Amino acid sequence: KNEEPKKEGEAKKYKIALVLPGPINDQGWNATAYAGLQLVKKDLGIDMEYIENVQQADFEATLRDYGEKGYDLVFAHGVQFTDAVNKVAPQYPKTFFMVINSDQGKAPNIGGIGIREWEGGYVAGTIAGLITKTKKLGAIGSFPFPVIKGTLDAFENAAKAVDPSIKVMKTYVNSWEDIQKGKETALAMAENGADVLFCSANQVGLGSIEAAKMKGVKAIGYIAPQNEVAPGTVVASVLYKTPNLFKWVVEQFIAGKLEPKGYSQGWAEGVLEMDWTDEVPQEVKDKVNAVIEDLKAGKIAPPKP
Amino acid sequence: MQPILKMINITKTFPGVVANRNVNLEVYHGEIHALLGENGAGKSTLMNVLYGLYQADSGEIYFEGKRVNFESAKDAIRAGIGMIHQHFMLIPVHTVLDNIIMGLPGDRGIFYDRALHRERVLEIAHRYGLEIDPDAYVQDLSVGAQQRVEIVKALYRKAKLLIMDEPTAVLTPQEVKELFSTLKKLSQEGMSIILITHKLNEVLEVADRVTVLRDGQVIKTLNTKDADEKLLAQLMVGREVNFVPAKSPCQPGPVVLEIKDLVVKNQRGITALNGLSLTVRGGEILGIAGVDGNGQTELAEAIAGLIKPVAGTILLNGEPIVGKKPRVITEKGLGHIPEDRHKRGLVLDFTLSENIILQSYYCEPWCGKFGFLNLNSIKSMAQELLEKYKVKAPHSEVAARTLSGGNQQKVVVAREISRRPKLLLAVQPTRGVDVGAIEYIHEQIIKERERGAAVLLISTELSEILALSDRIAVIYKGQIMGEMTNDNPDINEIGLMMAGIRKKKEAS
Amino acid sequence: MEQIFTLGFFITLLAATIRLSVPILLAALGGMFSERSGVINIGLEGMMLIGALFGVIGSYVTGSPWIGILFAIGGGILLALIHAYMTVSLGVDHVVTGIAVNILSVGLTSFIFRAMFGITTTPVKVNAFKPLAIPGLKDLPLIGPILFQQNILVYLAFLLVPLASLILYRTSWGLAIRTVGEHPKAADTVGINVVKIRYLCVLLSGIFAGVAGAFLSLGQFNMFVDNMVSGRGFIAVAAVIFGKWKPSGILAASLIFGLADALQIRLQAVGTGIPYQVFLMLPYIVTVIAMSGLVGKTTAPAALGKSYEKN
Amino acid sequence: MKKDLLLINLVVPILAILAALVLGAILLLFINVNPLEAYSVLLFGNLTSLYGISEILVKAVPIIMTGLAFTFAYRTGLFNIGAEGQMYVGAIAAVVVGLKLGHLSPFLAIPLSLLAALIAGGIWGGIPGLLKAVFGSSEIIITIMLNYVAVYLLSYLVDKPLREKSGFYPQTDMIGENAFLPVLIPNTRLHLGFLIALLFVVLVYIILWRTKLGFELRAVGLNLHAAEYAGIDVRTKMFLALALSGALAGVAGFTEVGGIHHRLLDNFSKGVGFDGIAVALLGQATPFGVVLASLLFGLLQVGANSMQRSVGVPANIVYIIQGLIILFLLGGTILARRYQKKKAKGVA
Ligand SMILES: Nc1ncnc2c1ncn2[C@@H]1O[C@H](COP(=O)(O)OP(=O)(O)OP(=O)(O)O)[C@@H](O)[C@H]1O
Ligand SMILES: Nc1ncnc2c1ncn2[C@@H]1O[C@H](COP(=O)(O)OP(=O)(O)OP(=O)(O)O)[C@@H](O)[C@H]1O
Ligand SMILES: [Mg+2]
Ligand SMILES: [Mg+2]
Repeated sequence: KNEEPKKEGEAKKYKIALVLPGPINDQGWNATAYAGLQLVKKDLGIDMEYIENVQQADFEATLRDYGEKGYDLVFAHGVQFTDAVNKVAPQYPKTFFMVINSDQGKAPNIGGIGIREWEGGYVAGTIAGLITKTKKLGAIGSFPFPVIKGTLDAFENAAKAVDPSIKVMKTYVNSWEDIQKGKETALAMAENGADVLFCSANQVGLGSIEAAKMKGVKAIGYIAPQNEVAPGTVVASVLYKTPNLFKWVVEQFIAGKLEPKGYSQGWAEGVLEMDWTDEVPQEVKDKVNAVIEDLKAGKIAPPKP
Repeated sequence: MQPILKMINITKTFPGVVANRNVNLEVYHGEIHALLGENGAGKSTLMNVLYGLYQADSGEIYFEGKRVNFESAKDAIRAGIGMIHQHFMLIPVHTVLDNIIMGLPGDRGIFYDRALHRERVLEIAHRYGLEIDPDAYVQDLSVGAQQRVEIVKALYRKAKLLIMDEPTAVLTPQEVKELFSTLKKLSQEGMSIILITHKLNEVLEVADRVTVLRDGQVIKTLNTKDADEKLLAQLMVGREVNFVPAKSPCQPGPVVLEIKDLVVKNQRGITALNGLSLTVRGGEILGIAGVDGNGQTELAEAIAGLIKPVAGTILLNGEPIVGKKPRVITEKGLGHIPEDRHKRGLVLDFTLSENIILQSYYCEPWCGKFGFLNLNSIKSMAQELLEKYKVKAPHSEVAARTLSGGNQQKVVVAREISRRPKLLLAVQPTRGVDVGAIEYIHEQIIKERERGAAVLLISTELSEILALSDRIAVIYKGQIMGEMTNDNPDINEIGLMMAGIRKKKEAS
Repeated sequence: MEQIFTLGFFITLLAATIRLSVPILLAALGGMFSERSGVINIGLEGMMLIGALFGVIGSYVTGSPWIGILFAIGGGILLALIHAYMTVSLGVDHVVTGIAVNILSVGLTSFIFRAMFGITTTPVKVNAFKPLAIPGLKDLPLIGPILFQQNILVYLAFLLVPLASLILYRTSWGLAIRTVGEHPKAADTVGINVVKIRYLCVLLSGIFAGVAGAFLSLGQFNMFVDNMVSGRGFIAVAAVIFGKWKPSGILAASLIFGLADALQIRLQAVGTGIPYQVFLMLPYIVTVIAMSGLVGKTTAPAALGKSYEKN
Repeated sequence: MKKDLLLINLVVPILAILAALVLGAILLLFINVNPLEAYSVLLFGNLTSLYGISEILVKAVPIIMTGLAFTFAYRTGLFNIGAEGQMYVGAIAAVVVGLKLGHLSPFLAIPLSLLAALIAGGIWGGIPGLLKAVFGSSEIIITIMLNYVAVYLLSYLVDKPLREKSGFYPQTDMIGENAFLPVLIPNTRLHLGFLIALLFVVLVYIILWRTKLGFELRAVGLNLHAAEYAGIDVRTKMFLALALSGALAGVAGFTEVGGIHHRLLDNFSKGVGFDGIAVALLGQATPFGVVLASLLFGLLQVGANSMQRSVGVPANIVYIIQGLIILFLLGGTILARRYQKKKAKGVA
């Protein structure tokens, strides 16, 4: 069993750490986690520690170090930490390890929590399907990791649900940071007829938005609020409220309610949110909102792996 | 008359070596002043100091009456000093014109007016009879032509004082004559010339005065009309010199090396050997005379298997060796003192013992069954050899780089001779080593002959050929121009053959 | 599949080739000067990265991308000075120095960026270069709107090729550079200041690489992101050798890299069923093949990588 | 003379590291971090516990191997910039063997996967070697290019044919437990790979300085023309040197997957190939020097993580300090030599 909850007044004594696989200014995955850390500090008054840019070879050592120092809760920010956590956690029963994006937990002290990213991709695909004129869409991913692939597949499924004749070009760039490659890939898609672009690859996405701007086609922002990156080009952003997710976990933990199982959150839990611009007509918004309601109600199936 | 140059009390040291010690030198307008001295006497160093390439530790230099302090060659050039270095300072991949104008400021801003330069270069070349092609690439030129480029390069910079560091080492006697007449013409026009050489006869022939250096110090400055070869040699070396080593009469044995109609192309595809034939017998020394660049390098490399001939045969003890790998040829009994000890003969950063086993490292007892080196026996053998061949070195485990040129050469000679070769191929065996070492190396070569080995001696130093050979052949443009025995040979005829002029056919 | 190889496809392919080759071309031209003078510069990657950042900082502070370029040049010079001091003045191995410069630059850019802009989830945007249409040419049918509406740095990069040729082969500087790279001692004897020339050439490579970096951050984008150069500096090093240390060869090499990259992106986007990694490998495999069969042996400047100690 | 060696080998490195740290300290002060605190963690934090020390060694293992790889080629006068790629293909081969034969006895499974890594790395290094020998192509370019090819090859393999059975993450399944490199000290990650790396250090030393092959390789590296004159087949030796160099780098892949990850992942151990170049040159291209320099790198990299964790120093400062240490070490050595020369001259 977990530790008993401490008294309210002692809440600030919790030692919580965040282990990040990349730099905190990657404008994406790691940056949102860092924002979560700040939110926890602001709303809960808890100082979380973090370590960024941890290489695969150092996962185990890093987690072990926190266990050794008696941390209460350690966030491992990415499913790639699963192996390392499984190895380390049994030796440090007093520490609860939370793997982000994992859907599995293991008693007594491993939990997983993920955003159902495919739900984000699905909504983006719905929007794209509704506003495309050429019936061609472009979707760019970083690596064919399950989450990314699922997101791209959901994007395609959603667009086809709007209109089965829609074609989706999917491409992986093998990078989180090669912004020029993102741009060129998006340009190639636009030149090949795509008129709405979507990208799930951190900084690379900025490249695809730039390309959309150049080609006068539309883009859908993803994860961060990107409507302002290119007004008129980015018609809407699917926001990740990842910070909320961290806050939720920490709250659950303090309340002693955090269980060693897999949690997943999406539209229903308010971790995903829409950020519209005026570029999108109300009728489209209505249709998309209906899809979001379906997702919340669990009426739409995730893409097959 | 006021001297154009006065160097006063120049001292220049390198770590561990005093290259120049309180040297005084005066050169007058229109004078040809020879600088004479053994290897390592400090001649090049003194000139490099004058030319601004080295900074003297102490001393003063006055040029045209003014105290000067050249911080770089640029200053010296600007003041009117030109220098032609012992090793040519030309860029092989540049054209002649580029080699001449490099370092000059642009004509319009940073741009060169090449047409104008070309014209001026040709004009100077014609005026002094220095035939050059401005558009040729230096890598395609003969050594003599390269030297003409060097001279034009200096003249083009309006030099008033021209330094020439051993300019004749690479020329035919005829080319030397031409060069000297050019120099005389220049001096008559008021140019001052400092001429560095080891060759006493040249000093007497062309110079007005001569300064002799020994161990970094000036021994004497004298007028050439007051000097003769014997005196100069004595001043230079500090003792009487034995010009000709003693050797017993020749007793030739069976043919060891036979070369027939050998054709070799060099790296750039130019024919370097053009149907060359020769034979060498056991117990004799065949000397190949000739001006550098007439195929000597290619001949040696072809025998050693380092380049593959296009046609012809080479028989070593009756066995064909064309197309065989260097190792195979070495094992068949070739000992090879290569032309350039730094390029081929030594791995400068290897220890002396590693250099000594360079040709035999893979053999028993140096190398055991499983490819492991037997360091102890290598070391003791090396130590022994160094002592036997009087190599001046602290011990066998120092890098070859730390030895003087002469001692480096002794290491090469020791290695090749100690393998008791059937054919000793000695190419420029004493190039750039001092008199003591020369005497020693010559002795060793003669010893090999006496042991019964065949010796093929390739040298551009005619005096060396004359001193050692039993027979002399002259190489010119990749062919043997003629052959003669070495009893009272006609030096003039050899000189003509070196220049490509054939008088009589076949001697033997 | 068959409908993709249309005229339009080739024109857009060409345009993408140009954009992708520009940063490589710029950096490689700089690298060429450095190597022609005898100094190996494997630190181009780091110099580009710092150029990308400093360009953004310059534009951020002053609002002018042109001043951004000046900053980028300054950043490139900063790292180049380190490289020059180590290699030319001290004679340290050129390759390690270059690697150290790269490591240093990764840390330095990230540090400076965070210190200046903090940690954000959306990028800091600055004024960047706008496409510049060339009057007349831009109205050419088909190709006009695509080829002649690039930003000014693109035109500049291509103009630098003949300019570099001119400098290298027609001027006193160029002759001095080539002489120093072939035979520093000979250069010394004709009064060429070897140290000065090498410093200048290394600095020149810093300047070019800085501009190449700014081309990414200010020409292609209006922002800096960590590690945005993503290996293009190493490709530039390869382009110098591939291009046989000649401006025209480097132009060709850069275009080949650009083309291979543009092509793989397009083929991937079309969706062929071939694993996408195969396309990503394409530019590199092309180089290996070209280097072995077609280009074959290249002769580097004779004194490349060798330090020169005067006395 | 002894004193001079001491200056170059001990005093200079210490001063160089100090100088780099002082510059880094300025940056630390700038972001309100106490440099003394940060540095005590960076340099000594991990030396106080067995676990910390073992982590340093663990970190050093692949760097030692890539450092040896660079050294080996460098001694033959060649620049192998491709250790990164060779390491990846070595890892691929080791994992394939580990997957297929991981159920065999460890005495078979481990040597076989080591062998596979050696061969695969050898092939990857042999390609530039062959091209160099046949066409004279620049090994620098070819090895750089093959790094990228290896990265994408690895990415493809874990994406498609070797993807784990669940098909979830782009990684392979765990290799058989018998192919795991045994842990040397309980409760640490220090694995057999460390001893294997040390074995290769000795092996490389012996090959280079005690065997005929090493004699030949070094002769080629120091003077190609003299080597040719000595009857050494220069081209074959160049090929061999790059192939063996690649094989050594392949071992780095083997130790990483066998000792740490136990499976193949995209982009594992990024940058180790380049670390290898730096340690080789810092270690003056001697096997023993490589070990020392790798330990320094291991200490810095593990210390950097600790420093981040306990003092909150961002990772980028570590890069800066690492870059500065390399520059100061190399530059400092030369300045010290010059100083000695000047002194010697003063005496003469
Ligand atoms: N760069 C140097 N470093 C150290 N010692 C040097 C250097 N150059 C010359 N020396 C030494 O200084 C002394 C004088 O050399 P220098 O080259 O001036 O002789 P030289 O009279 O020109 O001989 P040679 O006839 O062989 O050309 C020699 O002992 C030589 O080894
Ligand atoms: N004692 C020394 N210490 C350091 N370097 C030296 C020393 N003696 C000679 N050298 C360097 O080694 C080189 C070879 O020396 P040396 O002149 O004896 O050989 P060499 O074959 O006659 O050369 P060259 O053909 O230039 O006359 C010279 O260029 C000189 O710079
Ligand atoms: Mg001399
Ligand atoms: Mg000499």
